[in-house]
Amino acid sequence: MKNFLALLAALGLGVLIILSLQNNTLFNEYGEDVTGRDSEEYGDREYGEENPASGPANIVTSIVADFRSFDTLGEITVLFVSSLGVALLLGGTKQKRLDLGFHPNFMLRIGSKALFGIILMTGVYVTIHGHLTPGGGFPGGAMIASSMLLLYLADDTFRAKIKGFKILESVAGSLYVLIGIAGLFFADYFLENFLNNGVVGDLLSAGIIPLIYVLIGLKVGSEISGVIDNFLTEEVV
Amino acid sequence: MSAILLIAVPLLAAFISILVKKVSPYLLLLVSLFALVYPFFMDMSDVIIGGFDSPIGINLVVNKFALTSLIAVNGLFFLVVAVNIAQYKKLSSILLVALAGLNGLLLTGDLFNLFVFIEISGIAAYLITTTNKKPLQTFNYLVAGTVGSSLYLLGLIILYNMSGTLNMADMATFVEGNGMYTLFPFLLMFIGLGVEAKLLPFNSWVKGILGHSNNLSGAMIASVYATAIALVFGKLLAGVFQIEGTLALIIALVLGITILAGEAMAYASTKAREILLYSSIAQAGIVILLFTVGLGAWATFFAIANGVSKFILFGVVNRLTEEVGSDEMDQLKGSFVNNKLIGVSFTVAALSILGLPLFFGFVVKMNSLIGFFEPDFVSNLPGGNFIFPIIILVASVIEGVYFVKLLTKLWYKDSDVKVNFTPLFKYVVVVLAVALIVFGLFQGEVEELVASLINPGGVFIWN
Amino acid sequence: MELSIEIFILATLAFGLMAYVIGRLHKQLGSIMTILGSLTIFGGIAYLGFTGGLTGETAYLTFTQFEISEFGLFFAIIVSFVFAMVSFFNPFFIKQYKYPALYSMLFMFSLAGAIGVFFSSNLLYLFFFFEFVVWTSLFLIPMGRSKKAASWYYGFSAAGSFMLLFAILMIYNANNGSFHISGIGSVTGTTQIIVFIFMSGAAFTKLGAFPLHIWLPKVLTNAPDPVSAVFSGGLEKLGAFVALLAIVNMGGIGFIIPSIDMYFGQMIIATLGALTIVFGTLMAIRQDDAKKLLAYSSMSNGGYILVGFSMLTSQGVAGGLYHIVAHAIASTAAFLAIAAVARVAGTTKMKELGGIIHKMPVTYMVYLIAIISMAGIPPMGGFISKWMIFQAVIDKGMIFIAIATVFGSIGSFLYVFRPLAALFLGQELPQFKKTVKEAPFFMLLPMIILSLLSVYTGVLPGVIIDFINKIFVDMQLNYNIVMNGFAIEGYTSGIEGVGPSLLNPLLIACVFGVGVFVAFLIFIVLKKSKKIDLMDTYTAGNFVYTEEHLHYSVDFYAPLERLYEKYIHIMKNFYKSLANKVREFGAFMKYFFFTNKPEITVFWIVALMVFLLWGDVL
Amino acid sequence: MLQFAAIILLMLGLYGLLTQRNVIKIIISLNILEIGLNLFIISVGYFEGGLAPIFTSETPANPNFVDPLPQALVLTAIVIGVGTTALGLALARKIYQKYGTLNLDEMGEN
Repeated sequence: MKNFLALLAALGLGVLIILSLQNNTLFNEYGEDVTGRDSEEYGDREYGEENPASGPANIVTSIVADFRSFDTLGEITVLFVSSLGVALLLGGTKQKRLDLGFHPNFMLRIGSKALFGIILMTGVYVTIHGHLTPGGGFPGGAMIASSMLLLYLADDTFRAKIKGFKILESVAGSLYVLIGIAGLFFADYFLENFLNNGVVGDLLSAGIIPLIYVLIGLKVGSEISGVIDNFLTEEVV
Repeated sequence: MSAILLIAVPLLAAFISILVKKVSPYLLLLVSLFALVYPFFMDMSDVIIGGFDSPIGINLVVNKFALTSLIAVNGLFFLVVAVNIAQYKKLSSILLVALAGLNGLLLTGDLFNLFVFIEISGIAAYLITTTNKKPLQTFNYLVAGTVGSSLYLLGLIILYNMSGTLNMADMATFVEGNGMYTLFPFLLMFIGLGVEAKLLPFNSWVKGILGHSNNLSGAMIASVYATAIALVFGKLLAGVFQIEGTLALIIALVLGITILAGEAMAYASTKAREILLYSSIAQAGIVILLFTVGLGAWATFFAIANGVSKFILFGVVNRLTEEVGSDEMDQLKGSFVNNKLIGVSFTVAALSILGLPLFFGFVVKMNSLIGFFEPDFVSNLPGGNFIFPIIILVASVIEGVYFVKLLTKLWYKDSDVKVNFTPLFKYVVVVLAVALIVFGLFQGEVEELVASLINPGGVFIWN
Repeated sequence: MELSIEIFILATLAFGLMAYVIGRLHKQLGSIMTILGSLTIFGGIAYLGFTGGLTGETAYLTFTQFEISEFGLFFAIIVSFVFAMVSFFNPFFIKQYKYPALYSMLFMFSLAGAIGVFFSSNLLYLFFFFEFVVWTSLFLIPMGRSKKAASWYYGFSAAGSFMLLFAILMIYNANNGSFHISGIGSVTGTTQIIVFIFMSGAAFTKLGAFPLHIWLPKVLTNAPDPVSAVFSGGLEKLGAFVALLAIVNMGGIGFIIPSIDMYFGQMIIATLGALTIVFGTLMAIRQDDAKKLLAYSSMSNGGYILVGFSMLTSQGVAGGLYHIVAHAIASTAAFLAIAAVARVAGTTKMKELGGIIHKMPVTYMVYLIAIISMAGIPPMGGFISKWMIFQAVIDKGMIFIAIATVFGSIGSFLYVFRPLAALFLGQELPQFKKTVKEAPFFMLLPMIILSLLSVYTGVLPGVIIDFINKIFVDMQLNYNIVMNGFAIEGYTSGIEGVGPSLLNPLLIACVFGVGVFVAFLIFIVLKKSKKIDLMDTYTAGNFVYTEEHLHYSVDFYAPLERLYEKYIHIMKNFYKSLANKVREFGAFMKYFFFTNKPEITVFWIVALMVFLLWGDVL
Repeated sequence: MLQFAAIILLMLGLYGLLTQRNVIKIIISLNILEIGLNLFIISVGYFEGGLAPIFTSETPANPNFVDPLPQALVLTAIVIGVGTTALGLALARKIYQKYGTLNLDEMGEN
């Protein structure tokens, strides 16, 4: 009964929202183009152009890591603080692996290690090419972390060196902020792209953006790996 | 000097602090002191980030309102941290992030950026409340908070679809002509923020969090966070939202019920912490109400006065609870007989909340009420001119009765409760109580300060 | 010599702080500071007030404005006098308090607040001082017997002062943003009605008038004994002050009721005043606690003030003002007398007391004079004021109000006699034979002064009547009371012209004095009674062993009480159930919103959005 | 249509939050809600016939890109969602340690 009422309420609300949005003349279901929106200006360059206002060929990247880079800084902070929180909640002084209840055979161990390398490399590739192709630091970092997850799942004795992750996380984050502050001092604004933008479409272009994306990739990778480690270990009682 | 450092420095410190655990508490103290002092040296301007002008990039708005809020929130934050950090060293990094998040909330001029900072400070808040050792309550808080911020984001995206901008100032100009169509997204955003700001139907998390709070989490959530969220709410209500028609009706309803029910619930409680938490629900309602009807400047000071008082109240009660082992009023009775200094400060804070003369609360409450009766004042809410003052006054009466009950119990009963307060805590509490009195005495100066915040129309100077 | 009133306020505050500092070092010295302080303040205000040397200029408290008005002066002198008299008791009671130094400080602070109220010409700061008095006196109360009285006091006081605030803000709104006190008279229309209702509400709460009286008996019973005297004689008069502002300025409100030629507003106030008299009297009759009894008598006397004011004629308003003086003096004296008894006997329950007169004859005399004045019997001050009020009511032809006032007077005979009989007279109880002795000189002094003043105001009303005339002029009222030698000759009111001759108190006093003398002679000459021991009796052939059943006060007015026993708690129950309703509402909301389930929030969000969109879409 | 599908997903999340009593299921509901939200955000930026907002050598002269801003926003929203989920799961583990169950009804008065 309660479930039914809840269903009714949720459905009713959904229908009402849809109706109200349809009635709303200002709300466009699909627009014609970006005219009239702020994002009009984001795509203001051409392929192969030299030294444009913002460098990346991938416009989304130019928003994430350049125009609205501040959001991204906040975003990695969210991830940072939640990984800290997970460590605070689950971590302890002495940790041991969670017993998964199976022992991997030789094939699984070796195979997963081989796969680990491939996934890691893909992650690194995606990260480095973030300003040219779909992808970037976040998916790249997640891929790096997933390669870690693979090792954790495939091998019941594996434990990564958490300390190393921590250093990586900290250094990457600090560098991000420092790059921002460097922008404040070397140029005029925080997080300003003070390097040469190069040619749209080149690997070595877009100034600090690839740099930031690599840092993000490292940070996201190490943070998610840390979270995974925390979930797959338990405190020694 | 650029306002951005208020966010960047705590973040940098947070990233570094996980490597140097030993010194991180000192780092935290240092940075929060920096954040307290820094606003005094800031210029009023729009701060551009990344070198892109405001609708394209993100900007920080530094106006008088932001400065006032920053000084108040960072000041409270510093005191809370200074008093408690010895006990909660593990949380240093998280508190640093929280500081960055709060400063970001108060400074940002971009609606989506605001969402990011809500999440940062929100997640930091969830983690601060895990020190209560009540994971289920924290989980409730997390669910409520996440749903709230999701609603905020949904509303924001619908607005973006209509207006094509995320910048607060641009949004405000867009909204001005299209009040009718923005009703629904505003409601979504209002509810989303309402969850954090403890407005009534959306605040079931409060009891679990503050009802079991400790020294750190109680003061942090009830004082620092409450002040910050209220001020952010005010920023949106005064600068972006257009309240009229059905939305105004609903908001009026929600606020009225929040205030009265909050006081009634506090009246019905017998536990000291519950009394305080329900009272802070009502106070939050009053602050948002003042912002909504258009008395922003005094609402700002209302929020600040309330934050200072709640710092003292929650700090003292939590310490007492820790020692006595229960926060039932009858168990705590007579606690102040042996702690007169703390008791006097507690009384000052309580009387200030009640709005009795000589204390800051009086100046604030009185001027807010006068605001309702200014001859040229027109409320944004239906019946705002006369009904809401009555609601506030009725609420004050109920509030007075239970606070007086609490105070007489704590002062006049005989008991042998002996609680040791750390000297630092004593100093801080006394200094804050003295500040409440000083601000209460020099109301002319306070009024000038407030007058500099408003223009004749009663809305903030936005730049 | 000229002095600004703010000097007095600041000096009072300074005395309070000094009393605190000294009180921390030595309890009694601190309380002696309160004597010095309040005497200085009273002396200064009275002297400068009569010589016209008070000014309202502000040099330090520049945020507010003061104006020296005759009625402010009137109240300030009375209240500071009451404080000065009561302060003599402080050194003897200071040891009983939990926080002696704080007591001395708050005692002075509430005096400062009261003076501020009377002289503020800025309504907002009038409220400021009003609230200041509330919270300073608030913390005096729980030093007495019960801690609960404080929250009752605060609840009602806050309700009262917030009503005042609302009225003030309405005035502010109507007068284009001016807080000047003259604005009270210039509001019109609906605003005027609202202002009138709320201001009267404030006056009623402070005065403890029906139906907002519940706090008064609780506080007066449970507060420390000197504080009860302060409340009854002094702070309660703040209510009278507000009543004066509200009723006399705006009493002519609403439509005119043709049959009695009075405004509706007047009618309501008069009726409620009469109810206050009746209710207070009925409640006083059945009390066993002497303080509680006096508390209800205080309440009923407040009713007289209201009835007097509501008449809006020369004698009515003058009677009300006179009653303020008379009652302040008498009730302070009565409370002090009871306090003196309580100090040595340790209780104020009549059941447990008796025969105190043998040890405390002077206190007995003081109490006797005080109750004679309160009951309105010549030759005391209460007689003159009650007489004037009574005549004013009769003049207006308000028969029911007149009956109520007469009933109140007769009721006073009944109840004030009871402590006299039960507490002072009768058999001397064995347990008090050794412990009880007459109060020390410094406690007797203020009591004797008060008694003498009671007689003085009852015999020679000239000074006060002159003062009242000055108030009429000052408030621009068209009233006048004409004095001819020692007699109150008549009055002029705008329409009525010179009325009939009123009364000659000196003559009455002389006649009364002769009567008393004759009675005394008879008593001396024909004295045939002898002293016997309490247990020297028997009933139904048996000796009596339980003293209690022989006590005067047990079921003193039992037959009378039985008549209305069932109805006495109506108002109290109303407020109790109101408080319970609030609590239930709170508990209900708590259950509804705070059951610790994560889905509650979501549910409300969904519900609210459906609610909004329902109206929006369909 | 896409937007309405997203809203249905959102409502599904709300329905889950209303009815589920298991901590993990509540987190899943929260995730569904967030996915619905993310979908909605993306849909706001979509134009019929719009191109992916990446400059390549084959991009025409005046390209009609879809709105890139919502895509950037959604990236942020997703990461934030991940953070919250991680925290929620960690809390769930804590809750399990404390109460020995994940069902809210079986936890007693808490």
